[in-house]
Amino acid sequence: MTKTVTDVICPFCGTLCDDLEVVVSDDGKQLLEVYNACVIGTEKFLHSQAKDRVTRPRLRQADGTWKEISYDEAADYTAQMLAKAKKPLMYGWSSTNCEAQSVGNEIAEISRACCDNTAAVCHGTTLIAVQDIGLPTCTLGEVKNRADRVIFWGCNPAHAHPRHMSRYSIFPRGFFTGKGQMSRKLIVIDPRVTDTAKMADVHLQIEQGKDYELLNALRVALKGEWLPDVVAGIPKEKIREAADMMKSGRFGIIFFGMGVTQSIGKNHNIDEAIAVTKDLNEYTKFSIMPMRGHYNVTGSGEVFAWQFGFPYSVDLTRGFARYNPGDTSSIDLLNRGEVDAMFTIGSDPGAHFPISAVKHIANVPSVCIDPHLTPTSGVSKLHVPVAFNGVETGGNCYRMDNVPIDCRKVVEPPAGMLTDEQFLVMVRDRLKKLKGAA
Amino acid sequence: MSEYIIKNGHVFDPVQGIKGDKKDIAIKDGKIVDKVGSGAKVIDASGKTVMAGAVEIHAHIAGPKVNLGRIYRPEDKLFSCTPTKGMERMGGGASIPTTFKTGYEYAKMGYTTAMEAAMPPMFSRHVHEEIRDTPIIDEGAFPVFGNNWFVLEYLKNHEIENTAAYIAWMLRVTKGYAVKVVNPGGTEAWAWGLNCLSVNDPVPYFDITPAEIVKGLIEANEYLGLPHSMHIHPNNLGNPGCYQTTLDTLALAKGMKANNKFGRETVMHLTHSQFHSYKGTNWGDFESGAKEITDYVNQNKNITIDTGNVTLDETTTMTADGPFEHHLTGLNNLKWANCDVELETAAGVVPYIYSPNISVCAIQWAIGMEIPLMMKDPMRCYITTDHPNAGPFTRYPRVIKWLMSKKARDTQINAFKHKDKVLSQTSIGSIDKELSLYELAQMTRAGPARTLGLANMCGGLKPGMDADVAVYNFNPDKPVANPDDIETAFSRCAYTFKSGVEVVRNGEIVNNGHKRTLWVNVKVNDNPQVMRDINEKFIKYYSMTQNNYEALGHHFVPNPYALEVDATHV
Amino acid sequence: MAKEITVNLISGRTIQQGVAIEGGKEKPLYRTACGIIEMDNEDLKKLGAWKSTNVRVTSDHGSVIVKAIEATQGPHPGVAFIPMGPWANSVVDPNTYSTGMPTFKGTPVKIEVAINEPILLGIELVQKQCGVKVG
Amino acid sequence: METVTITMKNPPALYLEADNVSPDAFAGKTEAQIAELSVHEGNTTTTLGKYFEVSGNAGATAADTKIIVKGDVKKVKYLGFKMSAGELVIEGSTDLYVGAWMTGGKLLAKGNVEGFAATAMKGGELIIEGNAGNYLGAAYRGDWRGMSGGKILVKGNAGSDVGMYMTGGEMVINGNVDVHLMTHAEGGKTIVKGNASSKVGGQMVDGTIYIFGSIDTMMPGFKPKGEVELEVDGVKATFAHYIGDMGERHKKRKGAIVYANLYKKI
Repeated sequence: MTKTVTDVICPFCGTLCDDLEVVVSDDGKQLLEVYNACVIGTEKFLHSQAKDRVTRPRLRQADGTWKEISYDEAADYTAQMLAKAKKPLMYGWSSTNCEAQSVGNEIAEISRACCDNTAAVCHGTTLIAVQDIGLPTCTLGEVKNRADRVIFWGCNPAHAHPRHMSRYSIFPRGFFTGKGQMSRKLIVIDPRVTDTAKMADVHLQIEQGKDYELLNALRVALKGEWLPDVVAGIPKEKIREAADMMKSGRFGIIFFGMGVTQSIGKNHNIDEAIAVTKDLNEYTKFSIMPMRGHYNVTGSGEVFAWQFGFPYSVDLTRGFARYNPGDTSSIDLLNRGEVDAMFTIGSDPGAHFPISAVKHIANVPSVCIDPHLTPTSGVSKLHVPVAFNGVETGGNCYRMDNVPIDCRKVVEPPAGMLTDEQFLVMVRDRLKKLKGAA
Repeated sequence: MSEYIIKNGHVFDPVQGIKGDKKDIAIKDGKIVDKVGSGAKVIDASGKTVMAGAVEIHAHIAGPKVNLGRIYRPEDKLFSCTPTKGMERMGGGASIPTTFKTGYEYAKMGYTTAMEAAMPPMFSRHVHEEIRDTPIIDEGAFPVFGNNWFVLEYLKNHEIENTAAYIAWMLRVTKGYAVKVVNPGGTEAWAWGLNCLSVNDPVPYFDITPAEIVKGLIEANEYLGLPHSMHIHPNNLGNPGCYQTTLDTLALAKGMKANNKFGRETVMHLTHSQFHSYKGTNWGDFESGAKEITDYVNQNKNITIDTGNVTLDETTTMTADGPFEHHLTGLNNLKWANCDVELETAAGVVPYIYSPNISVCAIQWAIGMEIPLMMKDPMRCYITTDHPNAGPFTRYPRVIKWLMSKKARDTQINAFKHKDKVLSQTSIGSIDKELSLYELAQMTRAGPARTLGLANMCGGLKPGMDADVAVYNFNPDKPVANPDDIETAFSRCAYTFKSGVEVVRNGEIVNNGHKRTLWVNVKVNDNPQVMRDINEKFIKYYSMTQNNYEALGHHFVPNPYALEVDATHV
Repeated sequence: MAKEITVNLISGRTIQQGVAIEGGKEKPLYRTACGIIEMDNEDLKKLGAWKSTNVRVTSDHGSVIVKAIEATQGPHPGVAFIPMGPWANSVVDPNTYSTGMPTFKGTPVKIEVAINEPILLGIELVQKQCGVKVG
Repeated sequence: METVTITMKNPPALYLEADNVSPDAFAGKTEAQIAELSVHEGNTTTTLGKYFEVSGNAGATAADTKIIVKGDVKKVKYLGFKMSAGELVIEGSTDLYVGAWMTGGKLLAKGNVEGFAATAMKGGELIIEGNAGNYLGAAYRGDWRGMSGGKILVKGNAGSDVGMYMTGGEMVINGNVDVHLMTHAEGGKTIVKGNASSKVGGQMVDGTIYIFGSIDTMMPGFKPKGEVELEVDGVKATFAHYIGDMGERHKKRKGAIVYANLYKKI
């Protein structure tokens, strides 16, 4: 006998699909089938069942081998590392739930650490831009129900957010968009002819690194002012055509991704894209939304913000919260050699930071909490495997449009394995004793 | 639980009609009692003022737009973050404090209950996560209904019973407290970049007017018998001449009677009335409409209001009135955030500097002063700053100073760059009234508690009520040498008790209390049509499933307190 | 025929990368998905490389061996693409311009044919560059 | 004027935050009292004297106090933080936030300085003889009030985001600047004697930029307005004149729209 769990939330990307169905064995110990998920989400659920999973903490020995240790020993090691460090960096948080993030923030507060999430290498520059100029946005259902102009700028949902287009942005038939895809004009801006661009009504194959200029040209075109003949490799006629197409819609949305956040211009690219959106609201209704990557990077930003006041790159070393990317941001902290201990959870900086930053991680005391084997666990002194959040434990998460959705537990973790939150509580309680905190 | 006796304080309690008499207040098992044993801990309140814990009826302190404000305003925290200290977690934020700071600041000023004034239903889980992390104070949150598609569709056909059943469902799944209405119809229009500026403007597509929405929601509210009345932010906020729209809105309550078991006598609460009391046709001839608004409210006893006092600070405006925030960013060119929420509502956020050197800001300040001073019944007018819209709630002590001291008001008026304009466009110069401590207790305790349907629980010091008590270092027997002493006294309590727990001593947090989430659990008769409608909307138009919508469980509401309403008899 | 060519490197997600990171970064599938460089046909011709040739990619910031394949989302002459992961991050520009964000997209790189050089597994690649002693 | 010399003796293992090294914090203090001022290395708080040798007493006020910083201070942040008067001389290169939030006085950095120097500067004079980092004279994150007064001279190059949200004051950079110059500025003046990278003057509302060298890529929002003869910082030359950012909002003055001006030497 099997049972089917419905309304399951997919813990992969910021699309946070919540309509999955998962078939599990009657005893709830085995996960058998996954329905409705994309190929990546399916893999995430199924991989939890891998027979070769590491299920106990392991400490790197002098000869380079791993030694299995207990969770108690691992929590002792972690607490002591944090207690000793003058400037520990607690990084990650985007692939765990808000409950764990909250305990993590207590730990960071007690140890007076720097804490940061994966926005650092994803949409951190978006957050800087939002701080500079604001953000006219909406929930994804608004896009589904109303949008007749959809722009993907420097993002490729066909690969990175596979169900985004069918659930929200291109294909769905909503309240005022009964003809689905036929109700919408699609514009894609990307230096490559991406699989998303192939579906577009208009594809502007922009010269890489010139997003700021092209966005500026769009603003100029909206105002009907003078333009140079070619901007960012795009003739001015095409720019004016795109501007008119945007203006003529009743409800438009710009989705953007790492094509703009990580290219030169960075926060300013988004700043200008938001300015375009703001300008368009003089003519019609327009919104803009970052295509957030990790399924709960948004949640981490929310929890940081209501507890410390800032969404990422928070420095608590002076005993109170400070924030200034460039100074308090992970990559800068590592590249500048500012930190003396590294705590990683729910992310893989080893794979996703430039190698210069990873080298610094390898040089300091380090703990990696992750269900997987990763490049980060590969360079850390202690690896603590934990249950898969969203599969083997539930917990609240925030979708890319900031909508909170409580994840579901669908299957039991392997016997004796702890969740992120459980392990963090052990660390917190030990740290409190070490630091004599209230 | 400990027993306490607060001795020899000057007690101000409108619930019992006590006007500054020296009286002992006894606390046992979390409640005010007649007597305690000899072992009770004695709190010496001689020479001090004792009141019930204050009740905040309208503030934006938890949820998505508040946090968006925190996220996008790092400069609001520059050089103002505070370290971990004893019981206190780190804090920060001037106009949008972190959740921990929010709880501590309220408690330190003697507030023990607060209402989050606008909860987007789809984000209720977020609102509750923040409420959970706001220590000490009891909190409830008002889901917004005035632009909700179900409400628009039901009320277009005047289906009160269906609207009521839907409200009951929504309060349950969002763990909500009351029916909030913001710019009725206008925010739905804003989804297309439009607005409804009068009560008769049609809502695009839905073929209904703001007036029909407001009347229908009052009827549904009273059909259910909810603890709080319908709580409204009317159309046309903040524009010169808007007082007429406000009067039109207030007139919609004409003839409506309260129906509930909570002791509430009113059917409409007009919030941040200062923003809705503007005469004139533009910012040049802008003038006060406080007299027109308060005259109407004074005469119509089924209406309550709160003030929305401008505190003359740099702050952050945030409201579910999406089109207003878009209008505002066009005026001050500061950063604009907006979020439209599918089928339900929207919200906008814009920083704002209320400069004493700008005549409009100074006139707004004066209107905020006029309203409470012109209201004849302090039980129907409550002090708010519409935090953080007109100023941060941490400025309540300063607002109290201005209201209690004409001298303090005159000092402020004289400091305005455009003093003459303030005096010509408002009547503040001719108002001599100074609020008494008893009136203050009415406006901040007994009054809001009654209107929220909490009269039996808080806002007073009658035996049997929750032991929420504030003791201020303010001696009513002594003349006030300097009005600033008022501000100092109300900034930091000598003691605050929340549900019988001593949470503040000498202005410092000594206990994080047992914070509760207040919500309203309404039983209604089965309504298959509404349930089917809800089901259908989730399948077709929402971007999440119905089964993931409810705020459920310990993580969101660890310590719930439900006010039970039985509406099955109707 | 050039011995080496210079292109503008960008990195980013692919669906294969997504599947591989969930399938296990210690597995060869991760290398298959991300230890590659997608090049425009024109650029492959300029370099004189066949599809599926191992190449060395070098920037001011490092060097890495990956397999050159034909662009799946082209044409994009002058632009090359390595899926996000340790291979790309061995060469990307770490300059954040004080924004916290490295320049993951838009690093000038030199590409040379390196038929006989092995492409390392993901974890192995990072450990080796960091000098981590592995037992 | 009294002079206090502090010399780095025990450089920090990590980085040191020395926001107390300013004429304002030193004013009225003796040598011994100055050595007792707090400094921070990560989450530890100790005294200035643990790292620096202090010699000399401060003047009674900030205006009467001159500080000379010697030794290796490459890993020291916040020198001259919030200074309002007096003088500060840094003999070598130093790290972030030099003269940040300064309102007056004179700050001379003889070496290079890293990012966020003169953040939200309101007044005074900052001279950097070496190179300046990113965000020179810019606003703090989220704030729309960058450098509003005072003077900055950089003898070397400056980084990216120079003068972001600048509203007043004047900057001269003898060398080159990296991307994003005077983004979002609403006033003030910047003179670049060398070359500018791309994205110059983006989203600029008001203010003036002079570039003596080249500009990698002009912003499309800057519209050519012909040529003008100008004398800039003592140099007479012909400049190409552009107004912009045409995509951005602009104020009106006496009924006419006011644009930002960009002059590029021909």
